[in-house]
Amino acid sequence: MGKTKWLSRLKVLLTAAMTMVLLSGCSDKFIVLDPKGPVAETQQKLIIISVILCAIVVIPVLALLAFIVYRYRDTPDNKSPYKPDWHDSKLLETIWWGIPIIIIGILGAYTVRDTYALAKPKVAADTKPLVIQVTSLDWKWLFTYPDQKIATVNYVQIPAGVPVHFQMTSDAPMNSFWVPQLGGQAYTMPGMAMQLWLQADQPGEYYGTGANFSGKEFAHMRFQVEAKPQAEFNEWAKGIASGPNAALTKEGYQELAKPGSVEKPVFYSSYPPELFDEIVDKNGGSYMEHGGNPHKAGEPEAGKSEGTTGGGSNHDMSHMNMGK
Amino acid sequence: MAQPTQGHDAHGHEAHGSLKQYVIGFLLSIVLTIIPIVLVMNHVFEKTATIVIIMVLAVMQFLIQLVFFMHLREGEKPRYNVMALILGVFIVFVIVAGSMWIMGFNSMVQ
Amino acid sequence: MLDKIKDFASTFFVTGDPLIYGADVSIALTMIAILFVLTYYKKWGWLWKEWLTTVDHKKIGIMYLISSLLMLFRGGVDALLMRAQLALPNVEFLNAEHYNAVFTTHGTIMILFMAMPMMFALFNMVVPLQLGARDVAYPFLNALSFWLFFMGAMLFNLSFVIGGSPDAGWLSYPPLSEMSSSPGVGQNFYIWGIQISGIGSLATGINFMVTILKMRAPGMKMMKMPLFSWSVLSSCVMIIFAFPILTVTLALLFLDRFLGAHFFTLDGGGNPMMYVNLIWMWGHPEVYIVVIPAFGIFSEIVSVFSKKKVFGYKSMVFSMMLISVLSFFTWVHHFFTMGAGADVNAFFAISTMAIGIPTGVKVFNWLFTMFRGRIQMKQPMLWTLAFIPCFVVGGATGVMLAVAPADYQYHNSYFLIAHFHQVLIGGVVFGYLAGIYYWWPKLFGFKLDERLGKWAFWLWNIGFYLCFMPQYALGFMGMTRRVYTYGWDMGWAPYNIVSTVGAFMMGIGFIFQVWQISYSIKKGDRDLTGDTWGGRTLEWSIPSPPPVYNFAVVPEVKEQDAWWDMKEKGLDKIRPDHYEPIHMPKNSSIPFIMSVFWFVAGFGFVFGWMWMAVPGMIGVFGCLIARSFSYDTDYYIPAEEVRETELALRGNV
Amino acid sequence: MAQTAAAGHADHGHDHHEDHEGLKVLGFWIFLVTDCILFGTLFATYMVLRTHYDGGPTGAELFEMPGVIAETFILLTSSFTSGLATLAMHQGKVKSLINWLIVTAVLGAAFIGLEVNEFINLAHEGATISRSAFLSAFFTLVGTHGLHVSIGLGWMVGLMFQLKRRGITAVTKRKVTTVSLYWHFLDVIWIFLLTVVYLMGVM
Ligand code: HEA
Ligand code: HEA
Ligand SMILES: [Cu+2]
Repeated sequence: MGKTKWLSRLKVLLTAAMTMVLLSGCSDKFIVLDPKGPVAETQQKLIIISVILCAIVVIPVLALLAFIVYRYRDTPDNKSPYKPDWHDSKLLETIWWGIPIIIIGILGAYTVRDTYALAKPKVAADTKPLVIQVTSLDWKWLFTYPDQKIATVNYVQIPAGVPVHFQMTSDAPMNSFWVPQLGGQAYTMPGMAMQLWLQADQPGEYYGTGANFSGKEFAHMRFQVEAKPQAEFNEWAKGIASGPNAALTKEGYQELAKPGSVEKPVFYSSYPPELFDEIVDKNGGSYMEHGGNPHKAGEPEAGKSEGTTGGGSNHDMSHMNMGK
Repeated sequence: MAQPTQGHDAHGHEAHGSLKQYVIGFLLSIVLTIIPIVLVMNHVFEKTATIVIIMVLAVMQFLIQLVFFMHLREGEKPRYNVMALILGVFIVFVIVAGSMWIMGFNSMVQ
Repeated sequence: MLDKIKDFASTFFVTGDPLIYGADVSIALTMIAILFVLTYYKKWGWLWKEWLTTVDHKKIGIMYLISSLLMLFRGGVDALLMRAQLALPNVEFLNAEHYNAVFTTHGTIMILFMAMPMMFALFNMVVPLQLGARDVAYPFLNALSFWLFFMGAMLFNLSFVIGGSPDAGWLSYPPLSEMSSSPGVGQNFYIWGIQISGIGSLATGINFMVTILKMRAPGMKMMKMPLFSWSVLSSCVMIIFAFPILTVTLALLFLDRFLGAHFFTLDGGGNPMMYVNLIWMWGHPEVYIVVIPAFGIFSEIVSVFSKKKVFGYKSMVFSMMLISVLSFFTWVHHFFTMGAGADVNAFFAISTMAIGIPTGVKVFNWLFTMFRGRIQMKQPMLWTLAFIPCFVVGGATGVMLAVAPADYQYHNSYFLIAHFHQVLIGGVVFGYLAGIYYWWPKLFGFKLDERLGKWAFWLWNIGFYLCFMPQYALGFMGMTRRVYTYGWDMGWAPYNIVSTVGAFMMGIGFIFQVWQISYSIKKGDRDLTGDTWGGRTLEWSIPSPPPVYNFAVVPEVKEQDAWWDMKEKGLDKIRPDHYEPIHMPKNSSIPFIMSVFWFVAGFGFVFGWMWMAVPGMIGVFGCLIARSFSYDTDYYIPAEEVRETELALRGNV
Repeated sequence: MAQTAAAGHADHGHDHHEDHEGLKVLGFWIFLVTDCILFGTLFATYMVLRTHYDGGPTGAELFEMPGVIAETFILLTSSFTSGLATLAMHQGKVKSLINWLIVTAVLGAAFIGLEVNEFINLAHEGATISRSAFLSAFFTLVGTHGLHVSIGLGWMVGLMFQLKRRGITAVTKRKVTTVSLYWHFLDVIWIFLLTVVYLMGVM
């Protein structure tokens, strides 16, 4: 009797929790749960899976707590059993070692699957991804487009429906590049060229921000991401290149790199093509494997065992890429 | 002050060691030092093999010192020092190997 | 000349903000007041003899407790300042620099100078008593540990008024914390404050480890040891393996700053990520170091206040030891997004989640300890009951963070902030508060007032959920941590204001606790039995507060709940027919003096003043030598004196 | 209850010291384990940064093996003589104990002398701690070991005075035991330094 009541209560609770999650997923303020690209979508699904799996144990635990505390409180007329020496049960212990193991097993499997899935870019063989280089500075974001030969600050435009390959570094304290609706963040680190693959499925404006504290004006390190249809994007890039915008020179870069924040987006009609590589190299990039193949980026390679004896011989270097 | 729980049976077999032990330990460690030096200076084997061999020899030498000089096997039971040491060496391994694994991706190969 | 002095003073003292001047004035006034009171009541000798030179673990515990409560206040004020600043968009209460300094000191103080010493307070107040020992293994070292912690904490706090606070986050990632981006002395304060107190923590780890392994009363096998002592052991295991890593990491950062080395710099081939890698090798075990003793406290309390033997003792022990070993295999989950590769992330994601398993086992065992028991809602139990849901939910969000690809979305967001406050406050703070309420009567001989305690309890709890639940939502809304302000555009405002209200409720809860303590000192229930709660372990078998030597006669242990067992067998009333002289360590001034030298040396290093640092270090070595050459370090309490003390305390012998 | 108390105090003084000194040796072992971790962390750092020359000199260019080999054998021998010192102690021979300690300390000082010399030569070649990440890691790792050895030297000297004054007692016995454990431990660390830093460096 009591058992079924218990279960039904649990069901109600579970559904309530689920609706809350789903509801919040629909609300547009909760941008992490409102994905606009394949990477963010995978991550959002994973978040929901993990919430459900955790809820499977957590909710019964909370219910059990409430039940036990109510039932066994110390009142004179409490008739429930009192067994002060009952302290051991093989069966019960097996159950509660077992259940978490199973849950963690399932969650772990999903995690590993998506970890590998997201390490590889989701690029169809025939599409050519757009490459954008990202440099975090004190306290602004510089974006350079090697193919379009233009540069922007605190603003990045991408073609919708096309995978974008961000190559990221920092010429200042580390930061982290985050566009929640397109996908999770990754660090920008001096001397390294990190890879991040994002894609916007639909045109739109997305919130982008620096996520890792980098000093005084860190709070102002936001940038706007705008996804436009390919044609419009091409148009825009051309317009920037041929428009009235100044060119970013090496001296101009030195000036830009000085600490300070930038209020409004800035556009440059061109930039020194080797700029990004120079920044990486200057800050220690020479210690990384050169010339990784971007299309293989993130593929786990064999040879991790060597990593433990040889100063990290050649495993996983493919993650890194010098942008060449 | 308070009575250490396992203090009382310790008197019989304290960690002493004998001259013979020390001499054997000394000779062994000299040999175990000379071998790697010779191997490396004369380029006897190729690189990876040499690294493996000299690391193994270093570990052996470590064990020799523990046994012959530091009398790890002697002393009262339970040997908490041995347990702590084993766990410690294990953690050292985790620190070194883990760092190399994690940082490996941004370290250049020689 | 005068100009020079002025120049110097304006860089030496922090200036330019009413907040700072206010702090200066209040610090100066407090100092003067303390000096005045001590002199007026002729208490200097008392202070020196009874406290500054003591090696008695109970007094050291009390000093730890007082300092950690002060630090909770300081860290809490920092928290409220932050919450005030974040309450609404575009508030200009704190500017960016101040805000950055405030969250840095908040995090550092709360973990290293609040949680750690409060934990050591409980170690000191309880472990020897629980084991049936007269003191810890190395009483002298114990005093030294305390004074090192204290001087380290003082050095760190000094940065608020002298030289400037560190402002690169509580773990000071380089290159932000390097000379190139933080040229001030703040980072040096950070390094030396933590370094000095860290040495103390390491020593405490060794000390309590040996105490637990070697000083148990006869008959107390390891598997009959109280669970709190087990939790201390497992915490100490982590301390001795984790703290050396911290020492090295900070030393390397200091070499970078001081000698121009290139471990973590932008240039010269340095690799900042290596710092991140190293600091988390310490940092992750650190959070378990502080939470495991809380688990031990809950285990004791749940059993006592359910009037029932603890459920699944063996798996409680096993799970704690498992957690302490596993905690060394999860550190990468703090930087999944640094690109170490899919293999690395997959491995560390799984190992992180795996910790949920033994932790879960503990939760179930607590639940089933209450099951078929009789639950008394006394203060310690209230906090324990509040802990369970809070920690379970916080732990579950931890498991969500451990899902590596999803962490790309949570990392550095308020979701993370909410996670760790939930485990730190729900687990650590609630745990230590429960422990303080529980053992307070043992140490001081009176109970803390229940009614004021209930107020504090509810304020803390409601405040907690109000403060941190909205932060999960803020995380999903893309709010990143460590931003000093934000705009109206993202819709964060309503959540933040609720959060701030919650924070202030916790602050009021804290005020109630201060009130509660001062009220109870005058009016609290005196406890004459020594066994306030109907305890189960040995500390309840002696009078409260315990005499210097703790146990007039060292008890013989037969069962896991030794005192409970004695009471059941009627052995508790039996008094020994005669007493023996008791061997005790003598007080020593060396720990205090040596720590002062450390302080001097640390201060010298902070400012790069070798004329100060070098003599400081010489003083430190001098103290070591003095200690090595002193052989007169102990004495005996005559049997007659023991008899008289017992007579006075127990009324019957 | 009463019975254990009696046992514990049967012969107060001696018994307690004995127990207590044993306790201190265990504590010292654990301290050595923490020191192991400390060196482990330095080794990890060295392993990660050992190729970060920043255009500066490499290990193969810098290391002078003859000096290093000499240091190695000196330290090995001193480890042996410190063992002989403890042996003499257990036979109750204060004189020979002190003498062996002197031999050990002299060897240790020679080691330090050679190391300081090496460092000075390196500095003259422009290879200082601030030259590159590799050199930072090198100097810190090797220097920390050297610092440990120097502290051990000071400790031994202090101990000799105490032995002269007090002879072999439970307390001095424990002190000799711990200092020689420390010394053997430093020898072990050096073996790994030799292997990982020098031998692998010149390969
Ligand atoms: C006392 C402190 C404490 C504790 C106990 C924990 C416990 C856990 N933490 Fe937390 N953590 C911190 C303090 C703590 N953490 C801090 C301070 C930070 C941030 C530091 C910073 O960046 O400044 C942090 C950050 C942090 C991160 C990094 C996130 C990021 O930076 O992006 C991660 C990721 O994996 C994580 C995971 C976990 C996990 C899995 C646990 C687990 O141990 C939790 C285990 C408990 C449970 C799971 C609940 C009970 C279990 C059951 C009822 C059984 C069944 C449950 C399941 C099967 C799900 N924590
Ligand atoms: C044990 C650790 C611990 C504890 C107990 C707390 C307690 C609290 N923390 Fe903290 N917190 C951390 C550890 C802890 N925190 C860490 C490690 C960080 C990361 C730092 C970093 O990013 O580097 C952090 C960061 C952090 C942030 C994020 C800042 C940011 O990223 O921008 C916030 C924001 O809300 C916050 C809030 C709070 C609040 C409201 C409390 C409350 O519980 C506080 C309760 C309040 C009191 C106890 C106050 C008592 C005082 C009074 C009553 C006096 C009132 C007088 C005046 C106002 C003058 N904390
Ligand atoms: Cu962690």
